[in-house]
Amino acid sequence: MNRFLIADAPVDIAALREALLKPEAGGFCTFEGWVRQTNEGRAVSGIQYQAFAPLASSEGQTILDEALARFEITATRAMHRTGYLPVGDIAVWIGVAAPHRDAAFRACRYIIDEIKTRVPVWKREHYVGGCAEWVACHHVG
Amino acid sequence: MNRFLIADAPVDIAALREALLKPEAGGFCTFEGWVRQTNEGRAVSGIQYQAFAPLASSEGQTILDEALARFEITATRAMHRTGYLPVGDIAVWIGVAAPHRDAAFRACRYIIDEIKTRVPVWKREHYVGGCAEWVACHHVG
Amino acid sequence: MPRIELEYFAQLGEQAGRRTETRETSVATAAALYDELRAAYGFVLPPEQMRVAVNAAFRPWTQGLRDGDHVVFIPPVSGG
Amino acid sequence: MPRIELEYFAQLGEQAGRRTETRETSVATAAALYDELRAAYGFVLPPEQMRVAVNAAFRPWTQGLRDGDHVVFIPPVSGG
Repeated sequence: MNRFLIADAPVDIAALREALLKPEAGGFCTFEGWVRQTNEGRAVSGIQYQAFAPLASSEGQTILDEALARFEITATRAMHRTGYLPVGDIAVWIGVAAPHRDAAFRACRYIIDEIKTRVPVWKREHYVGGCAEWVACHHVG
Repeated sequence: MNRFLIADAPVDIAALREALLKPEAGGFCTFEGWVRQTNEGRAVSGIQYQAFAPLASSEGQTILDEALARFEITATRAMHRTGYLPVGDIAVWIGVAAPHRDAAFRACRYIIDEIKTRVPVWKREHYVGGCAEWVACHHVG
Repeated sequence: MPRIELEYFAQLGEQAGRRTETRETSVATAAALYDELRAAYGFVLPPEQMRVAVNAAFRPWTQGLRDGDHVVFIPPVSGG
Repeated sequence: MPRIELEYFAQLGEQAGRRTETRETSVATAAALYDELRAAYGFVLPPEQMRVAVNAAFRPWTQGLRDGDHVVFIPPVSGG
Protein backbone atom coordinates (compact mmCIF):
# COMPACT_ATOMS: atom_id res chain seq x y z
CA MET A 1 0.00 0.00 0.00
CA ASN A 2 1.41 3.35 -1.00
CA ARG A 3 1.20 5.85 1.83
CA PHE A 4 1.66 8.79 -0.57
CA LEU A 5 -1.55 9.25 -2.49
CA ILE A 6 -1.95 11.11 -5.79
CA ALA A 7 -5.69 11.78 -6.00
CA ASP A 8 -7.74 13.26 -8.83
CA ALA A 9 -10.76 13.88 -6.55
CA PRO A 10 -11.27 15.08 -2.96
CA VAL A 11 -9.95 12.65 -0.35
CA ASP A 12 -11.45 11.79 3.03
CA ILE A 13 -8.88 13.46 5.28
CA ALA A 14 -10.45 11.97 8.41
CA ALA A 15 -9.71 8.49 7.05
CA LEU A 16 -6.05 9.42 6.44
CA ARG A 17 -5.82 10.70 10.00
CA GLU A 18 -7.49 7.55 11.39
CA ALA A 19 -4.82 5.42 9.75
CA LEU A 20 -2.19 7.24 11.83
CA LEU A 21 -3.86 6.78 15.23
CA LYS A 22 -1.38 4.59 17.14
CA PRO A 23 -1.47 4.14 20.89
CA GLU A 24 2.30 4.73 21.14
CA ALA A 25 1.96 8.16 19.49
CA GLY A 26 1.47 11.21 21.70
CA GLY A 27 1.98 14.00 19.16
CA PHE A 28 0.36 14.45 15.78
CA CYS A 29 1.28 17.22 13.36
CA THR A 30 -0.46 17.93 10.08
CA PHE A 31 0.16 20.36 7.27
CA GLU A 32 -2.41 21.27 4.66
CA GLY A 33 -1.75 23.38 1.59
CA TRP A 34 -4.82 25.33 0.49
CA VAL A 35 -5.46 27.15 -2.78
CA ARG A 36 -4.97 30.80 -1.88
CA GLN A 37 -7.01 33.63 -3.40
CA THR A 38 -3.97 35.70 -4.34
CA ASN A 39 -0.42 34.97 -5.44
CA GLU A 40 2.15 37.72 -5.80
CA GLY A 41 -0.62 40.29 -5.87
CA ARG A 42 -2.73 38.60 -8.56
CA ALA A 43 -6.27 37.42 -7.82
CA VAL A 44 -6.48 33.66 -8.29
CA SER A 45 -9.73 31.87 -9.11
CA GLY A 46 -8.28 28.37 -8.89
CA ILE A 47 -5.29 26.18 -9.57
CA GLN A 48 -4.93 23.24 -11.91
CA TYR A 49 -2.50 20.60 -10.65
CA GLN A 50 -0.85 18.22 -13.05
CA ALA A 51 1.24 15.29 -11.83
CA PHE A 52 3.41 12.65 -13.43
CA ALA A 53 1.49 10.27 -11.23
CA PRO A 54 3.64 7.09 -11.06
CA LEU A 55 6.83 9.03 -10.31
CA ALA A 56 5.05 11.52 -8.02
CA SER A 57 3.71 8.65 -5.96
CA SER A 58 7.02 6.77 -5.74
CA GLU A 59 9.07 9.89 -5.03
CA GLY A 60 6.53 10.91 -2.38
CA GLN A 61 6.80 7.47 -0.82
CA THR A 62 10.61 7.82 -0.80
CA ILE A 63 10.27 11.11 1.08
CA LEU A 64 8.00 9.49 3.69
CA ASP A 65 10.51 6.66 4.09
CA GLU A 66 13.31 9.19 4.58
CA ALA A 67 11.26 10.93 7.28
CA LEU A 68 10.69 7.60 9.05
CA ALA A 69 14.45 6.94 8.99
CA ARG A 70 15.55 10.43 10.06
CA PHE A 71 13.05 11.28 12.78
CA GLU A 72 11.62 9.41 15.78
CA ILE A 73 8.15 9.11 14.31
CA THR A 74 5.55 6.37 14.44
CA ALA A 75 3.70 6.73 11.15
CA THR A 76 3.13 9.18 8.31
CA ARG A 77 0.90 9.57 5.27
CA ALA A 78 0.45 12.21 2.64
CA MET A 79 -1.83 13.14 -0.25
CA HIS A 80 -1.48 15.46 -3.23
CA ARG A 81 -4.36 16.45 -5.43
CA THR A 82 -4.45 16.74 -9.20
CA GLY A 83 -7.03 18.48 -11.39
CA TYR A 84 -8.69 21.87 -11.07
CA LEU A 85 -9.10 23.13 -7.49
CA PRO A 86 -11.03 26.30 -6.58
CA VAL A 87 -9.81 28.69 -3.88
CA GLY A 88 -9.96 27.05 -0.45
CA ASP A 89 -9.55 23.44 -1.61
CA ILE A 90 -6.87 21.19 -0.09
CA ALA A 91 -4.01 20.70 -2.57
CA VAL A 92 -1.72 18.75 -0.25
CA TRP A 93 -2.11 17.04 3.13
CA ILE A 94 0.59 15.55 5.35
CA GLY A 95 0.11 13.84 8.70
CA VAL A 96 2.82 12.66 11.10
CA ALA A 97 2.33 10.79 14.38
CA ALA A 98 5.20 10.50 16.86
CA PRO A 99 5.82 9.71 20.50
CA HIS A 100 6.88 13.33 21.08
CA ARG A 101 6.00 16.61 19.42
CA ASP A 102 9.45 17.75 18.34
CA ALA A 103 9.87 14.86 15.93
CA ALA A 104 6.31 15.24 14.65
CA PHE A 105 6.85 18.91 13.77
CA ARG A 106 10.29 18.40 12.25
CA ALA A 107 9.26 15.41 10.13
CA CYS A 108 6.12 17.16 8.87
CA ARG A 109 8.18 20.18 7.88
CA TYR A 110 10.77 17.98 6.19
CA ILE A 111 8.12 16.21 4.14
CA ILE A 112 6.40 19.33 2.81
CA ASP A 113 9.75 20.97 2.01
CA GLU A 114 10.91 17.88 0.08
CA ILE A 115 7.57 17.54 -1.73
CA LYS A 116 7.91 21.10 -2.97
CA THR A 117 11.35 20.50 -4.45
CA ARG A 118 11.22 16.89 -5.65
CA VAL A 119 7.74 15.56 -6.41
CA PRO A 120 6.76 15.97 -10.08
CA VAL A 121 3.62 18.05 -9.67
CA TRP A 122 3.02 21.33 -11.46
CA LYS A 123 0.48 24.01 -10.86
CA ARG A 124 -1.20 26.24 -13.39
CA GLU A 125 -2.74 29.28 -11.78
CA HIS A 126 -5.99 30.58 -13.17
CA TYR A 127 -6.45 34.28 -12.56
CA VAL A 128 -9.63 36.25 -12.11
CA GLY A 129 -10.24 37.68 -15.58
CA GLY A 130 -9.48 34.50 -17.45
CA CYS A 131 -5.78 34.02 -18.13
CA ALA A 132 -3.73 31.15 -16.74
CA GLU A 133 -0.08 30.20 -16.56
CA TRP A 134 2.23 27.46 -15.38
CA VAL A 135 4.12 28.37 -12.24
CA ALA A 136 7.82 27.60 -12.02
CA CYS A 137 8.59 28.80 -8.57
CA HIS A 138 10.52 26.00 -6.87
CA HIS A 139 14.13 25.19 -7.53
CA VAL A 140 14.96 21.69 -8.68
CA GLY A 141 18.27 20.23 -7.54
CA MET B 1 -15.57 34.82 21.53
CA ASN B 2 -12.68 33.03 23.16
CA ARG B 3 -10.56 31.21 20.58
CA PHE B 4 -8.95 29.05 23.27
CA LEU B 5 -11.47 26.51 24.42
CA ILE B 6 -11.35 24.54 27.68
CA ALA B 7 -13.73 21.64 27.07
CA ASP B 8 -14.97 18.96 29.46
CA ALA B 9 -16.27 16.76 26.61
CA PRO B 10 -15.04 15.82 23.11
CA VAL B 11 -15.00 18.74 20.68
CA ASP B 12 -15.87 18.75 16.98
CA ILE B 13 -12.38 19.28 15.54
CA ALA B 14 -13.77 19.69 12.03
CA ALA B 15 -15.73 22.72 13.22
CA LEU B 16 -12.59 24.27 14.75
CA ARG B 17 -10.77 23.74 11.46
CA GLU B 18 -13.67 25.22 9.46
CA ALA B 19 -13.45 28.41 11.48
CA LEU B 20 -9.86 28.86 10.24
CA LEU B 21 -10.59 28.45 6.51
CA LYS B 22 -9.72 31.85 5.07
CA PRO B 23 -9.20 32.47 1.36
CA GLU B 24 -5.98 34.42 2.05
CA ALA B 25 -4.44 31.43 3.86
CA GLY B 26 -2.35 28.96 1.87
CA GLY B 27 -0.81 26.93 4.67
CA PHE B 28 -2.49 25.25 7.62
CA CYS B 29 -0.63 23.51 10.42
CA THR B 30 -2.22 21.58 13.26
CA PHE B 31 -0.87 19.88 16.32
CA GLU B 32 -2.81 17.31 18.33
CA GLY B 33 -1.70 15.87 21.63
CA TRP B 34 -2.97 12.32 22.16
CA VAL B 35 -3.06 10.25 25.33
CA ARG B 36 -0.16 7.82 24.87
CA GLN B 37 -0.22 4.25 26.11
CA THR B 38 3.12 4.53 27.90
CA ASN B 39 4.99 7.26 29.74
CA GLU B 40 8.55 6.77 30.95
CA GLY B 41 8.13 3.05 30.60
CA ARG B 42 4.89 2.74 32.55
CA ALA B 43 1.70 1.45 30.91
CA VAL B 44 -0.96 4.16 30.99
CA SER B 45 -4.68 3.39 30.88
CA GLY B 46 -5.78 7.02 30.70
CA ILE B 47 -5.13 10.55 31.86
CA GLN B 48 -7.26 12.83 33.94
CA TYR B 49 -6.85 16.51 33.08
CA GLN B 50 -7.74 19.19 35.57
CA ALA B 51 -7.76 22.87 34.63
CA PHE B 52 -8.22 26.13 36.44
CA ALA B 53 -10.63 26.93 33.66
CA PRO B 54 -11.03 30.74 33.71
CA LEU B 55 -7.29 31.34 33.90
CA ALA B 56 -6.46 28.50 31.49
CA SER B 57 -8.78 30.01 28.94
CA SER B 58 -7.51 33.58 29.33
CA GLU B 59 -3.83 32.53 29.41
CA GLY B 60 -4.42 30.37 26.32
CA GLN B 61 -6.05 33.31 24.59
CA THR B 62 -3.03 35.46 25.49
CA ILE B 63 -0.75 32.87 23.88
CA LEU B 64 -2.83 32.89 20.68
CA ASP B 65 -2.69 36.70 20.63
CA GLU B 66 1.09 36.57 21.03
CA ALA B 67 1.32 34.17 18.08
CA LEU B 68 -0.80 36.52 15.95
CA ALA B 69 1.53 39.40 16.82
CA ARG B 70 4.81 37.49 16.34
CA PHE B 71 4.15 35.48 13.19
CA GLU B 72 2.61 36.29 9.81
CA ILE B 73 -0.47 34.19 10.40
CA THR B 74 -4.11 34.65 9.43
CA ALA B 75 -6.01 32.91 12.22
CA THR B 76 -5.53 30.43 15.04
CA ARG B 77 -7.65 28.45 17.50
CA ALA B 78 -6.92 25.92 20.18
CA MET B 79 -8.69 23.52 22.52
CA HIS B 80 -7.64 21.72 25.69
CA ARG B 81 -9.66 18.94 27.24
CA THR B 82 -10.42 18.35 30.90
CA GLY B 83 -11.73 15.19 32.55
CA TYR B 84 -10.71 11.56 32.16
CA LEU B 85 -9.38 10.63 28.71
CA PRO B 86 -8.58 7.05 27.64
CA VAL B 87 -5.53 6.21 25.51
CA GLY B 88 -5.89 7.67 22.02
CA ASP B 89 -8.13 10.61 22.92
CA ILE B 90 -7.24 14.16 21.89
CA ALA B 91 -6.05 16.14 24.90
CA VAL B 92 -5.03 19.28 23.03
CA TRP B 93 -5.63 20.65 19.52
CA ILE B 94 -4.06 23.68 17.87
CA GLY B 95 -4.71 24.97 14.36
CA VAL B 96 -2.90 27.80 12.57
CA ALA B 97 -3.69 29.20 9.12
CA ALA B 98 -1.18 31.46 7.36
CA PRO B 99 -0.38 32.78 3.90
CA HIS B 100 2.84 30.71 3.90
CA ARG B 101 3.88 27.50 5.57
CA ASP B 102 6.90 28.70 7.54
CA ALA B 103 4.80 31.00 9.71
CA ALA B 104 2.12 28.32 10.16
CA PHE B 105 4.65 25.78 11.46
CA ARG B 106 6.50 28.23 13.69
CA ALA B 107 3.36 29.68 15.24
CA CYS B 108 1.87 26.23 15.89
CA ARG B 109 5.07 25.14 17.59
CA TYR B 110 5.18 28.34 19.63
CA ILE B 111 1.62 27.85 20.84
CA ILE B 112 2.04 24.25 22.02
CA ASP B 113 5.35 25.07 23.70
CA GLU B 114 3.80 27.98 25.57
CA ILE B 115 0.69 25.98 26.53
CA LYS B 116 2.91 23.38 28.11
CA THR B 117 4.72 25.89 30.31
CA ARG B 118 2.06 28.49 31.10
CA VAL B 119 -1.53 27.24 30.91
CA PRO B 120 -2.86 26.00 34.28
CA VAL B 121 -3.75 22.43 33.32
CA TRP B 122 -2.54 19.40 35.21
CA LYS B 123 -2.56 15.76 34.27
CA ARG B 124 -2.97 12.78 36.52
CA GLU B 125 -1.80 9.60 34.88
CA HIS B 126 -3.69 6.42 35.57
CA TYR B 127 -1.53 3.33 35.19
CA VAL B 128 -2.50 -0.14 34.17
CA GLY B 129 -2.86 -1.90 37.53
CA GLY B 130 -4.79 0.86 39.22
CA CYS B 131 -2.54 3.51 40.70
CA ALA B 132 -2.51 7.12 39.61
CA GLU B 133 -0.39 10.19 40.19
CA TRP B 134 -0.16 13.85 39.35
CA VAL B 135 2.55 14.63 36.83
CA ALA B 136 4.82 17.58 37.41
CA CYS B 137 6.97 17.44 34.33
CA HIS B 138 7.02 20.94 32.91
CA HIS B 139 9.00 23.80 34.32
CA VAL B 140 7.11 26.92 35.32
CA GLY B 141 8.89 30.24 34.84
CA MET C 1 -10.89 39.11 59.49
CA PRO C 2 -10.90 39.00 55.68
CA ARG C 3 -12.37 35.84 54.17
CA ILE C 4 -10.42 34.37 51.24
CA GLU C 5 -11.86 31.89 48.73
CA LEU C 6 -9.27 29.20 48.00
CA GLU C 7 -9.31 26.61 45.24
CA TYR C 8 -6.77 23.77 45.13
CA PHE C 9 -5.54 21.98 42.02
CA ALA C 10 -3.51 18.84 41.30
CA GLN C 11 -1.28 17.69 44.16
CA LEU C 12 -2.32 20.67 46.33
CA GLY C 13 -5.89 19.35 46.29
CA GLU C 14 -4.69 15.95 47.43
CA GLN C 15 -2.45 17.36 50.14
CA ALA C 16 -5.12 19.71 51.45
CA GLY C 17 -7.74 16.97 51.25
CA ARG C 18 -10.19 19.38 49.61
CA ARG C 19 -10.77 21.27 46.37
CA THR C 20 -12.12 24.53 47.82
CA GLU C 21 -12.07 26.37 51.10
CA THR C 22 -13.18 29.67 52.57
CA ARG C 23 -10.50 30.80 54.99
CA GLU C 24 -10.44 33.65 57.47
CA THR C 25 -6.94 35.02 57.73
CA SER C 26 -5.10 38.14 58.74
CA VAL C 27 -2.12 37.65 56.42
CA ALA C 28 -1.26 40.63 54.22
CA THR C 29 0.07 39.01 51.04
CA ALA C 30 -0.28 35.97 48.80
CA ALA C 31 3.18 34.83 49.90
CA ALA C 32 2.19 34.95 53.56
CA LEU C 33 -1.02 33.05 52.80
CA TYR C 34 0.94 30.27 51.12
CA ASP C 35 3.24 30.06 54.14
CA GLU C 36 0.19 29.72 56.37
CA LEU C 37 -1.22 26.95 54.16
CA ARG C 38 2.10 25.10 54.01
CA ALA C 39 2.11 25.05 57.81
CA ALA C 40 -1.51 23.82 57.86
CA TYR C 41 -1.37 21.15 55.15
CA GLY C 42 2.30 20.35 54.68
CA PHE C 43 2.40 21.44 51.03
CA VAL C 44 5.62 20.11 49.56
CA LEU C 45 6.15 22.58 46.75
CA PRO C 46 8.27 25.65 47.53
CA PRO C 47 6.79 28.94 46.28
CA GLU C 48 9.66 29.49 43.85
CA GLN C 49 8.30 26.57 41.79
CA MET C 50 4.81 28.02 41.75
CA ARG C 51 2.76 30.97 40.64
CA VAL C 52 -0.23 32.61 42.26
CA ALA C 53 -3.51 33.79 40.74
CA VAL C 54 -5.86 36.24 42.42
CA ASN C 55 -9.35 36.55 40.96
CA ALA C 56 -8.31 34.39 37.99
CA ALA C 57 -5.31 36.50 36.97
CA PHE C 58 -1.62 35.86 37.59
CA ARG C 59 -0.29 38.20 40.28
CA PRO C 60 3.03 38.75 42.08
CA TRP C 61 3.60 37.01 45.40
CA THR C 62 3.59 40.42 47.03
CA GLN C 63 -0.05 40.93 46.00
CA GLY C 64 -2.19 42.22 48.90
CA LEU C 65 -5.40 40.34 49.67
CA ARG C 66 -8.88 41.71 50.29
CA ASP C 67 -12.01 40.25 51.71
CA GLY C 68 -13.67 38.03 49.11
CA ASP C 69 -10.57 37.51 46.94
CA HIS C 70 -10.36 34.19 45.11
CA VAL C 71 -6.83 32.78 45.37
CA VAL C 72 -5.26 29.85 43.52
CA PHE C 73 -1.71 28.64 43.97
CA ILE C 74 -0.49 27.20 40.66
CA PRO C 75 1.78 24.14 40.84
CA PRO C 76 4.00 23.37 37.82
CA VAL C 77 1.58 22.79 34.94
CA SER C 78 1.55 19.56 32.91
CA GLY C 79 -1.05 20.03 30.19
CA GLY C 80 -0.55 19.83 26.45
CA MET D 1 15.06 3.19 -35.41
CA PRO D 2 14.11 2.92 -31.73
CA ARG D 3 10.69 4.27 -30.86
CA ILE D 4 10.50 6.36 -27.67
CA GLU D 5 7.27 7.10 -25.80
CA LEU D 6 7.29 10.72 -24.67
CA GLU D 7 4.98 12.43 -22.21
CA TYR D 8 5.01 16.21 -21.73
CA PHE D 9 4.04 18.07 -18.57
CA ALA D 10 3.36 21.71 -17.65
CA GLN D 11 4.96 24.26 -19.98
CA LEU D 12 6.59 21.53 -22.09
CA GLY D 13 3.13 20.28 -23.01
CA GLU D 14 2.11 23.75 -24.08
CA GLN D 15 5.29 24.35 -26.07
CA ALA D 16 5.13 20.96 -27.80
CA GLY D 17 1.41 21.41 -28.45
CA ARG D 18 0.75 17.86 -27.26
CA ARG D 19 0.76 15.74 -24.11
CA THR D 20 2.18 12.51 -25.56
CA GLU D 21 4.17 11.44 -28.57
CA THR D 22 5.79 8.32 -29.99
CA ARG D 23 9.02 9.40 -31.61
CA GLU D 24 11.47 7.48 -33.79
CA THR D 25 14.97 8.68 -33.08
CA SER D 26 18.57 7.55 -33.39
CA VAL D 27 19.88 9.59 -30.44
CA ALA D 28 21.90 7.64 -27.90
CA THR D 29 21.09 9.42 -24.61
CA ALA D 30 18.38 11.31 -22.77
CA ALA D 31 20.46 14.47 -23.10
CA ALA D 32 20.65 14.12 -26.86
CA LEU D 33 16.92 13.46 -27.06
CA TYR D 34 16.20 16.68 -25.18
CA ASP D 35 18.46 18.60 -27.59
CA GLU D 36 16.50 17.13 -30.49
CA LEU D 37 13.20 18.15 -28.92
CA ARG D 38 14.43 21.66 -28.13
CA ALA D 39 15.29 22.06 -31.80
CA ALA D 40 11.87 20.68 -32.82
CA TYR D 41 9.65 22.57 -30.35
CA GLY D 42 11.73 25.48 -29.09
CA PHE D 43 11.64 24.38 -25.45
CA VAL D 44 12.83 27.31 -23.38
CA LEU D 45 14.12 25.48 -20.31
CA PRO D 46 17.83 24.54 -20.34
CA PRO D 47 18.54 20.96 -19.21
CA GLU D 48 20.44 22.13 -16.13
CA GLN D 49 17.10 23.33 -14.70
CA MET D 50 15.44 19.99 -15.36
CA ARG D 51 15.55 16.32 -14.55
CA VAL D 52 14.76 13.31 -16.67
CA ALA D 53 12.75 10.19 -15.87
CA VAL D 54 12.97 6.97 -17.88
CA ASN D 55 10.26 4.40 -17.26
CA ALA D 56 8.96 6.44 -14.31
CA ALA D 57 12.29 6.61 -12.43
CA PHE D 58 14.73 9.50 -12.21
CA ARG D 59 17.82 8.80 -14.35
CA PRO D 60 21.03 10.67 -15.25
CA TRP D 61 21.11 12.67 -18.46
CA THR D 62 23.66 10.20 -19.79
CA GLN D 63 21.08 7.41 -19.60
CA GLY D 64 20.99 5.32 -22.81
CA LEU D 65 17.63 4.82 -24.49
CA ARG D 66 16.07 1.61 -25.81
CA ASP D 67 13.16 0.90 -28.05
CA GLY D 68 9.93 1.28 -26.09
CA ASP D 69 11.36 3.42 -23.29
CA HIS D 70 8.98 5.94 -21.72
CA VAL D 71 10.74 9.28 -21.25
CA VAL D 72 9.59 12.34 -19.31
CA PHE D 73 11.54 15.56 -19.00
CA ILE D 74 10.75 17.13 -15.64
CA PRO D 75 10.52 20.94 -15.50
CA PRO D 76 10.96 22.66 -12.13
CA VAL D 77 8.15 21.33 -9.95
CA SER D 78 5.60 23.59 -8.26
CA GLY D 79 3.35 21.35 -6.19
CA GLY D 80 2.72 21.48 -2.49
